[in-house]
Amino acid sequence: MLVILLYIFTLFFLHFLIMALNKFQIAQRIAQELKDGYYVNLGIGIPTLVANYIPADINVVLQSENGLLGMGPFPIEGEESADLINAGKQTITTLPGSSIFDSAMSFGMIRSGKINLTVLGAMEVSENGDIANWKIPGKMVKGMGGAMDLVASAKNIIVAMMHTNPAGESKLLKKCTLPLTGTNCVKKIVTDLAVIEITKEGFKLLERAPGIMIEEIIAKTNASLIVDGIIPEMDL
Amino acid sequence: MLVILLYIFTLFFLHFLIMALNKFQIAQRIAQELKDGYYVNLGIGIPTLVANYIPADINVVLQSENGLLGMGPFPIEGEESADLINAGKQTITTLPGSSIFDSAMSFGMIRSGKINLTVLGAMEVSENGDIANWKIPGKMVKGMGGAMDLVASAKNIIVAMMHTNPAGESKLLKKCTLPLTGTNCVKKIVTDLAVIEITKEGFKLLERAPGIMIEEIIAKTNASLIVDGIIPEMDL
Amino acid sequence: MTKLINNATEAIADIVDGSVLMLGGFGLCGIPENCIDALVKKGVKNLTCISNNAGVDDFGIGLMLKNKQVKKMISSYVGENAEFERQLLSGELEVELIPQGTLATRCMAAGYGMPAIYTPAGVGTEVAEGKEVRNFNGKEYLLELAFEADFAIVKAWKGDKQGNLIYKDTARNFNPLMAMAAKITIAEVEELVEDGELDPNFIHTPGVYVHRIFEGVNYEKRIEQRTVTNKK
Amino acid sequence: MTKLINNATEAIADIVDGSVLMLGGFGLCGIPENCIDALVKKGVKNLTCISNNAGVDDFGIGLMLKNKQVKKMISSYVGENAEFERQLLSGELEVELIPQGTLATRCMAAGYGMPAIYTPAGVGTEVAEGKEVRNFNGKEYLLELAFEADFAIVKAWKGDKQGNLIYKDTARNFNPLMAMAAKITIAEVEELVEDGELDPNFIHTPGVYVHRIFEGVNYEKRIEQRTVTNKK
Repeated sequence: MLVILLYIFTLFFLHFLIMALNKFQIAQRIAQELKDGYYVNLGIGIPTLVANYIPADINVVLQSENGLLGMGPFPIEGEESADLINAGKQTITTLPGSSIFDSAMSFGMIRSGKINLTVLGAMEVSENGDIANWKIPGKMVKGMGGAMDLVASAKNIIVAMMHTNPAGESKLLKKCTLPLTGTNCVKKIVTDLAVIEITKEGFKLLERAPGIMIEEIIAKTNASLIVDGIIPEMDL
Repeated sequence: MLVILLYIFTLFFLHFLIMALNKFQIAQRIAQELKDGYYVNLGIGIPTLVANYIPADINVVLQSENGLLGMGPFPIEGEESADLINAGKQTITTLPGSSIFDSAMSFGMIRSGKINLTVLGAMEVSENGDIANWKIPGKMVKGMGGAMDLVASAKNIIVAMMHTNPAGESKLLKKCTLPLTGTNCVKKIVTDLAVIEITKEGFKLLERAPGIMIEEIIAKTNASLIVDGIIPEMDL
Repeated sequence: MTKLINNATEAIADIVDGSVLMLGGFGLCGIPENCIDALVKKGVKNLTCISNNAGVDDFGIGLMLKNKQVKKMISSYVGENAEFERQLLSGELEVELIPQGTLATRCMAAGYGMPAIYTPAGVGTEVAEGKEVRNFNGKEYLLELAFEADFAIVKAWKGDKQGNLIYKDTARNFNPLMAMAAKITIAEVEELVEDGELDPNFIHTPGVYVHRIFEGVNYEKRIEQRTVTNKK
Repeated sequence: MTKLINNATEAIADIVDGSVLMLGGFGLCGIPENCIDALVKKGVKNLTCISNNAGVDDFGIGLMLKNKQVKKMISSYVGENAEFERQLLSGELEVELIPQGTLATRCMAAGYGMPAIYTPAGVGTEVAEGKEVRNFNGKEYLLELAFEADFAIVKAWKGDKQGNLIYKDTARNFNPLMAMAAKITIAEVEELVEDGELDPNFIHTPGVYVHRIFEGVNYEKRIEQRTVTNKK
């Protein structure tokens, strides 16, 4: 009993020590980028969670690249259908005003820039906006799915990822080391530590996670970081 | 009264003198080229008439390039709809099993060779299968419509036309003089005088209209005509 | 943010002299009657119109021609129009004739984010002049570029507030292709329905492509060639 | 001439060793279960399969992989399959990974008689290696060729004797694209209806593209990721 209490206390204490965002908070911060009337494609992982934080006062339509506009929430137990899934192969629902189409039209609307925002995860992002998120040499490669199409065409691409990999190495680099998914395409990165914009001059720090020092962000970014004026904390 | 009788008699007499086919008979002869299961696109003019002679024992599906497979007959008076027309802008009907699609898919199925036979009219056809049917220099040009797409893609193209133009000049030539609609595409020509195949060696006479002499066909064809063995009369 | 607007006048308010328009329809079938009327009333000039046909003298795009609003027509077939012929022969009107399948596919290419397509239509003809000819598997094709248009004006049978559209019978024709292809897409519909009334499985134009939608009025839906039979 | 056949065994009778197949579906959604079972029973080998995914170990194309019938997979994503991974790492299986939109559009290109398309997907990546890169309006695109396949095997919700097909919800995915794209198209449907029962306005695949059709049996329609909510 005492051990458990001590454990809980330690977790609680750690929570204050480690002010970095968890994946839900990253999703929450990204949701602030949504605007009324946006059509949005959310990738698998953290990006999917963004759907839970869409402000109630705006209307956002989610696209699933397997052929659906107007993706609704998971179905009520017992109402799930094998014929209605999202690109992550999860059972979902439609909404009033949804539309269904084939994969060519789905990527057609992506390619022609009709999707206002794409949110996806990454293994590496470089300061010129290159992204690597599909292949690690030497490991089993599962495929790029729709990621290459999305990053090659979307007007606005936000990457949701941890600032460093499990080995503690920065995922923000001067140049990606892994095989690329797309080039010069990422516009913004939201990590557990910061919101960073990709400008012509490179990474530019926009916001810090609550309690995170600029020095830490600089230390964990393996490229130049433009820090211009006062950097506000994220408003979560 | 006597004048009228004389007139009718003259017409009757002329009928025997001029054994050439009328446009209905040309359509009738072309209908013999249809096979069970064929998807067919019929151009405006004589080709449209082919629909009236489809043998009862075969199933042929008519395509209208404005976006319909399974074109039915003209509607019963009072049931015509402005929303249901063929490529000649005539009111038509659908049939059980019809399908409607947009113009891109319509020409998609034409381009990918799914239409087994295209029948269209022509102003000139050359011995290598070139066709001219859309433009006369110096005259108002109305446009090629879907003809260039059809002749560039259809697997089997039959031209329905008079053997000579109103000035009595052959419409079958060594080389077309008018601007081309397509090249090396016509497979067969059915005229008021003959059925002619286009072979690698040029025009080859297959059949003559009832009572028409081979000499007349040769005389009215402004190119070499291969006449190989006995040339049967058309069986109408 | 709503796509729903009140009428054609509002829909075309920002169409200006020199705009490039796509207009749906085949002959007089499935044409955006309300918007054409509004364009005639507005009197914008020097328009480039991409449309399979050019209407007849007193209906469809013919009304805009009569009003001398059209600088250039890009079409596959432009018969049935005496005023058109007069303007063309007098040099007032420019015409670019394009094979019908090429016209349709250049719209689709724009909507699908493909900068160009290859088609065999027109190879060996004057349509090929100045164009890249390329051989694939022994057959020659022309490179044709995707259209770039400021506005697509389409007519649908039903639509909802999300901009989802369905078309009736062969009034579909070029409408869904043009709806995908322009910077701004205006849809006029015979019947505006609530979101959820259209089955998501049977939407012809997903709403993402449509920027403005309104329920049209007083559709004439003129028939160009009334052909009927007496047979029962 | 009828397109109607009795069952999957009949449908795939002329598929032989070395055939190039397209198989519809996204994940396990909308896959031609009956034909896959028949292919496994028939045991044809050295197949090239064009399909967005490769099934799971004990369902979908995974069954053909387990049976060592597949020489090459052409897909966009091939996770969720241990046997697949084993064969790939051991060199028994060849895999060509293609961006999903490119995969879809190369099918469409075949169905639309376009020999190739231009897409920006993969520019600057290893997908671009050996491919033509072309600049249109300041943006770079890859030239990607239309697929050539011997058979397309698709699964639809309903179909009629003319071969007209409709799909249900997101089980549509690649099915209508592949249905247009091969030399021979085989469609298995959950429900075969009489000609005239399907509204001509809402056909997803016109019958002209379909060569054989049959009503399938015993659909399992397995769900890969069952995600539900308790909220009402």
